Amino acid sequence: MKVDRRSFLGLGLGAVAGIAVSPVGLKLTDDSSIWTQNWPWTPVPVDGEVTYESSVCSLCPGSCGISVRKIDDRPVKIEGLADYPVNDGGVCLHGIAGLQYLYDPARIKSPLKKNGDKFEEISWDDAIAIVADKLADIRKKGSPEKLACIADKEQGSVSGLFKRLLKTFGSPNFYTMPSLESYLEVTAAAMHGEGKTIAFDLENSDFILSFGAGIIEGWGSPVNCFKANASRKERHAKLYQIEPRLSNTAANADKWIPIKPGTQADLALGLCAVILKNNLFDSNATANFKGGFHKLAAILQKNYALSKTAEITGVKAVDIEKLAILFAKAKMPVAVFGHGRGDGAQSLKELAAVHTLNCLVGNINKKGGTFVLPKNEYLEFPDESMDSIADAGFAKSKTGRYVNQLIEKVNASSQPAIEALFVYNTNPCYSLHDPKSVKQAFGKIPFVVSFSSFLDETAKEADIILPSHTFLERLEDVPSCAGLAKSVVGLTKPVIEPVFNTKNPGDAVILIAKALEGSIAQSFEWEIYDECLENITSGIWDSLSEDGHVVISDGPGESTAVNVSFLADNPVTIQAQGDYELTLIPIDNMRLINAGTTASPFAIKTVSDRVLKGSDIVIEMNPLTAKGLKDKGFAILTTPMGNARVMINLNEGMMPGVIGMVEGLGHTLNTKNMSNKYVSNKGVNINDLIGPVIESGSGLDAAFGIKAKISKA
Amino acid sequence: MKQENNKAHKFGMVIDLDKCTGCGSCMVSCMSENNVPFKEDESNKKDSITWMRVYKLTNGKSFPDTEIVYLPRPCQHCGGKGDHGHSPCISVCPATATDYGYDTGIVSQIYTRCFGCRYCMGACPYHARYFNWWDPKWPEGMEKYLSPNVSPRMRGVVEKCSFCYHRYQAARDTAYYEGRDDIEEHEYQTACTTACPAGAIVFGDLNNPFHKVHQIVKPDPHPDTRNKHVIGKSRNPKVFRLLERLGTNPKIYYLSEREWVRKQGDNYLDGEWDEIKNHHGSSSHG
Amino acid sequence: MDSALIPKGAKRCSFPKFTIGIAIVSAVLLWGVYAMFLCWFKGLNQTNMNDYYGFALWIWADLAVIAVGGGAFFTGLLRYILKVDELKNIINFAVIIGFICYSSALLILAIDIGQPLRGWFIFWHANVHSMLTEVAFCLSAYFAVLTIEFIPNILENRQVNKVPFFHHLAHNMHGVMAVFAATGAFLSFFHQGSLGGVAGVLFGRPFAVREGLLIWPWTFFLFTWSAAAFGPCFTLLITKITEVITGKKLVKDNVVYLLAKISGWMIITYITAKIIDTIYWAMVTAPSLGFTLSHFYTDNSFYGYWILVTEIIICGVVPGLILIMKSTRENPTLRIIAFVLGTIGICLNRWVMVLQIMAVPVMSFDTWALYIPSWQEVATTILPVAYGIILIAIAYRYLPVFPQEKELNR
Amino acid sequence: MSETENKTENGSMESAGECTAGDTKDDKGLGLGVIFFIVAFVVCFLSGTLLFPKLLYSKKEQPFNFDHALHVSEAGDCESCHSLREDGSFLGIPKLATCLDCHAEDPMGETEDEAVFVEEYVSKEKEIPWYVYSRQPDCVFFSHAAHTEANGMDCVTCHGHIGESTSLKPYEENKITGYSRDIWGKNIFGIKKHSWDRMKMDDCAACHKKETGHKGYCFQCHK
Repeated sequence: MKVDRRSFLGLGLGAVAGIAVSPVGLKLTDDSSIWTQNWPWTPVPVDGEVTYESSVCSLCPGSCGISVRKIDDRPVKIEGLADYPVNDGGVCLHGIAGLQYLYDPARIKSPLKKNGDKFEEISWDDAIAIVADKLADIRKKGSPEKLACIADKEQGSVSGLFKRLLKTFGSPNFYTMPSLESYLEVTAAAMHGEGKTIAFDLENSDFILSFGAGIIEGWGSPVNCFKANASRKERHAKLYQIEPRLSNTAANADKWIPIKPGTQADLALGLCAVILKNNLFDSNATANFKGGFHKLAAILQKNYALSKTAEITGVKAVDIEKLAILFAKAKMPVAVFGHGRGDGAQSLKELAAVHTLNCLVGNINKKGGTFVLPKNEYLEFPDESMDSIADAGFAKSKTGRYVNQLIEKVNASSQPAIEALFVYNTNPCYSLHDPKSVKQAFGKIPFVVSFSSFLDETAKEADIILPSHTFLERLEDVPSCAGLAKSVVGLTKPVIEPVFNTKNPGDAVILIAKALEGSIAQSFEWEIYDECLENITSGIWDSLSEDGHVVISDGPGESTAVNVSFLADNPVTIQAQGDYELTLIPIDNMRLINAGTTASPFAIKTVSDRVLKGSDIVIEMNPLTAKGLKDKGFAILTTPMGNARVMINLNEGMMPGVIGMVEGLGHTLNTKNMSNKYVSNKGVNINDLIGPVIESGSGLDAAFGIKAKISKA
Repeated sequence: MKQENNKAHKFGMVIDLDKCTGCGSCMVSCMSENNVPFKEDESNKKDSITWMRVYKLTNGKSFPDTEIVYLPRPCQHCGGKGDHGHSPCISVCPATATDYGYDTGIVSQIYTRCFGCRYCMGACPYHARYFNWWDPKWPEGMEKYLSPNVSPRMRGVVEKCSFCYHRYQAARDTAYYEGRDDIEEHEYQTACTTACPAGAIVFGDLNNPFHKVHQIVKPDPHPDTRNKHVIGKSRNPKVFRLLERLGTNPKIYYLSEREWVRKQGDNYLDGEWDEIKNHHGSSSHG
Repeated sequence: MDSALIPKGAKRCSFPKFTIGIAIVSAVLLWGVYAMFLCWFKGLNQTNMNDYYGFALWIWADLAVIAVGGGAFFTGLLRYILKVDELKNIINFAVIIGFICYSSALLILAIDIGQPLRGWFIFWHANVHSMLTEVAFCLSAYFAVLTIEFIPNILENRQVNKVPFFHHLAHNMHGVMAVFAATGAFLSFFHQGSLGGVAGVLFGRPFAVREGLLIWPWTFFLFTWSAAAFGPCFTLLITKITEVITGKKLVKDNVVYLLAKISGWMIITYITAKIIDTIYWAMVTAPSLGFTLSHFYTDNSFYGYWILVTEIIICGVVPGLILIMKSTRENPTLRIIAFVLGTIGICLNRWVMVLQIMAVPVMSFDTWALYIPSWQEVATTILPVAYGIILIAIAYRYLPVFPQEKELNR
Repeated sequence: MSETENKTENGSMESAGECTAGDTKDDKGLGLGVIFFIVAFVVCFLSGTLLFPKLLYSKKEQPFNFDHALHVSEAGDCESCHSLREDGSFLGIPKLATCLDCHAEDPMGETEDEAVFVEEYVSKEKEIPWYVYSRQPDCVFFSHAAHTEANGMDCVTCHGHIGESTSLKPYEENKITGYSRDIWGKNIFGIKKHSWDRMKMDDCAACHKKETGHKGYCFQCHK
């Protein structure tokens, strides 16, 4: 057979035609497109039965009820829990993004021990043993008071267990980080007596006069405040917002009253002066005043005359007068204090001055006003057994009044003022002013134990990390704080098996106590934390475990005395540190968290590019202040504490002379081995640029801002 | 099949801008509900996928008369000119990867059909459509929170708000199971609506007079006397739609007491606003 | 082997010289190919496009090459249907340029889509309402026509033509070319038009939207007309460049004058229509939607009124006038200036109709968006240019592209 | 490549001259060409039709055999195991817990499959990794309730007579797409005789078109 060109042509054409008529082409074309529709690297979530579990979010003091939607037993979505007394179905973005914390790349996956500048994984048994040995040593040396603990809050069983451990160990050095609740208690203590707290009935008030309280910026219990604010329209209630910046609250308010930073106390006192002068106060209420009401009145008339107040605050005299009258004549007025989220630095002068307004118009313990309530105490711990070391140590006075003083003392003394420190659920190395000095103090404390879930700024300073379950993995009582008109205790329940080798912090404390033996171990007789919780909440456990929450008190209490002695001593107003021309103040942004926790990747994603651009933080200033600096240009911001490269956002909503920088950025949740690059190394931590300013008399860090200058980068 | 003969729904939304606090819950709820991915840097908002985006509007006045307002913008689910279902995006998609559900009024987007030509994005004046420039990636383990109700997207396709259609499907499944013909108002609510802590978003069937959204919007079923392409103009003087004059006929309505806010909903020639601002969907022939 | 392939009697540069030239251009081509593979394997994150600029450099390049490739269909139409016989002397080259332009356009589209393996959905799941569907169908069909039109020229290669089958095939194909030219003209009318329609139907984009006739917005007709007008300009420009590079006269002046004249009149009629369209849009269409002309041309650093003036007057009216007047048309310098301006003008028009549309904010609180292409986009956009140069070089070297070459270079 | 070289490679120098010459030779060449054409066509067509599916699909055995017929006779009907949940969603392949409603820790019956079931899954509390013949891509939302509850369709229309089978056929997985062969259908040309022979979108659309007059909107079946 002769094979020629045509044969080849035939062969080729035949092959092509054969393949073309066969299903190969059609099938491969179809299948290759189906392949792109199901790329193996694109995850396919597993389907299954849908179930819901209710729990309580404890990311912030707001304590909202949540409903966790699970599919095939995997939590897939967090939503607000309908009919929950705090949030009634609403929920904030951080709570919704809660599942991202569960799988956060910066989560600590097992107990860690610091070795040089690295952490290495150890077992729980070893970790507890190391901690117990160290503590036993301290006790042996006879200075048990040198064990300190910094927790996020006073309330709740886990804080209770820490306190109990310290007490039976022999240390009074239990500290909490500043929070709205702590300020409410400080204010209540100064004006109504110890053991009390203050709540605001925003849902019912018809005139809310907010002294910079970011009612929709995360102040108090955020979702509760959102709801109260949203209901204003229907109730025809007014909101007047006093602060230097057109915040979201100011924008949403009926009126924004711009004021020079740090002069809210003066305006409040000026308003008091007008009310007194015009006899607009409630004389029944003032009958309860003690501690020098007349002295105070005299000071007000002398120091806070209209024109003088106007000069100090930058608010026009007529406006002050009008405002005072409007406030005093409202049916259910309430003056709200705790500027920003109320968890940053505050001065007692401001807190007391604003609250005096409430007292003057007689809204204490009245609907739509403020409630003076007993502290939320629902836990019944059995009596501790104390040995002599414990008794002696616990009887000593605290090393410092507040965390700030503790840090100061540790840094000041050459011998270790504190031998061992527990840090639970808080991040002082990020959220206190001048974190550098906090880290320095941590460095001087020989043994730091962190109970953090994440490798945050403070955990990185620890010698041992005993990682906690996140709120989605553990059982815990969550008392609502933060100025809520009702006291609610919620129950956080595990909605998923622990993802990593972590523990409930309560269990960690019990294990440490047991390892310490003797009277300490005797005070912790529970096998596990869950048993302890049931035991110490026995009074409310049934309804707590069944309904997921208990409302402890609801509505106003009885009338109460008002002590104005702090103000009657004519305290000075705190001034911003430094002598630059401008004032730097923090901005609260609901989409960021400024307490210990870092915002989730989703939350960071929602942050505007006029707040964070790439890794650059954007500061706000009035165009009048800019002096040649351009919008979206770069500049160097300098304060007495340091400087930072910033991007400029020229914002007409900013008072001239004031610079605003957002709180909650500049986290560094990264080490060589693990990092959450979605939220880390973005922007600047404003606390690095502000130093503490201690208010005499109260001992509070009251630095509302700091003097600053800005120059072209 | 009987359920397909039911009277058509027209799902829509009214957002109270005076209640909106700009908190971002709607955005995160949406991302979490719909398996929206995230990446290391999301500060370039021009390539950041947020089906629901909250814009910040200002009145442009200087201190201290400045005012700001937040405007949440999901997909507007346009009905197109004359509300015939030819929304700007649907009519341009060459591969029928997006279509108009005439039974719901919802504009779909099918990721597996889309081949990524992005014509729909060019067509949408609201920038409600987003392209997957990257493959979605979750940190190790985090893919466990993904919901099977919404298919994760692959790179190279367009995605957008679906009015949480899977929730509609789920509600209908329950109704079928219980032998009901239709679903109740509360059974189908979008993730942004239920998440809004201020209760600023109201969602429901614009065609159903018993639904709250209908009662607030009071949509005019007749063409606007000034522009025959516009159907469903609100008869509530405080309610407006975005770019209504283009004839896109969105199903997202906005509510504000403030005139400057309403004015920013559309573009006007000099002096035109004063003439138009009191023109609302007429009730005379309604 | 090289010399055996060169058309009989034609002089070509030495093979090494040719190879070096091709190698240099190939390097650029490979750069583009590398960028193309980056885009295919890593995705479109390789570009600087974003959600505002979903259409950007590539789509512009696509529209531009198709517009300048319009010389092929229009010259074909004139040559085969309207029997303007002189144009047989440039038709081959016009077809080659068209072939390059259209194959490039298809290639760019294949890179531009996010899911290239699903590209066939445009045919299989076609949405008849979409202008892009019309584009895809007509573009592919016309590319097939161009290939058919190109084949006879390839078959005329000295060696290929020795095969009787190919010889006869080439001959017979020439005979039926009028049918294909007619088909091509018809298809071109639609896809050039639908490319214009792509912008004109965007009723959400007041900068783009136009009223029109039935389902076709005015841009539909303007695009077809402008491609027909400026396409020959580009053909003549490339012819001139080829003449300069080869150092030979390839097409007789009378042919050039004729095509230039036709192009000139087409430009003048087009630009008149374009001016009317612009005025109507600026005075009626846009204001009815609440927009003034200044909204589109101010408040930004790039898209000023200059772009409108440049497109319409400098690169539209001016080349049109040059080409319709005999004295200026027959002045070599002015003629080349007209070709260059015309080519810039049509490209600028396509730029405006793609990128400025994306840049203009529509919502009152939105902002202007500007965009700078990434190197990958630039490289893949230069790729077709390099490919075009190589194909023209090879075609010129081995195919009898210019029938008058021998006569002119005796 | 030049013409001469071409022929040299064809291995027939003698035919080189003949080939371009006379008509008769041409005919002969053409005849050979036709034969080659036919042979190549048949070979390619058959390999595309018969061999290609073998390459495209890989056979996978189920964890153990499952006797549908037996279970139907014992348990009642399909819905006994493949039921709808109370929210109207479809349970799909039941989990181990459902099996254990009837099965105990001890094997029921003597079969080897029962032994595997008990040893490998029941005692280890492991879910059985069934291959699902009808598994659709992730982008598909299919409402069983809409079909069975609201419109009274039976299982057979889509799933065929699997309920009458006593053994499970091998699962054939498409190596490119990862999906079961049953989606495209056993017939490589995609030709179907019964409504359950294929489960592609076109099949859904055709039925919808027939039953409702409209093939349906995208979101009806996509998520």
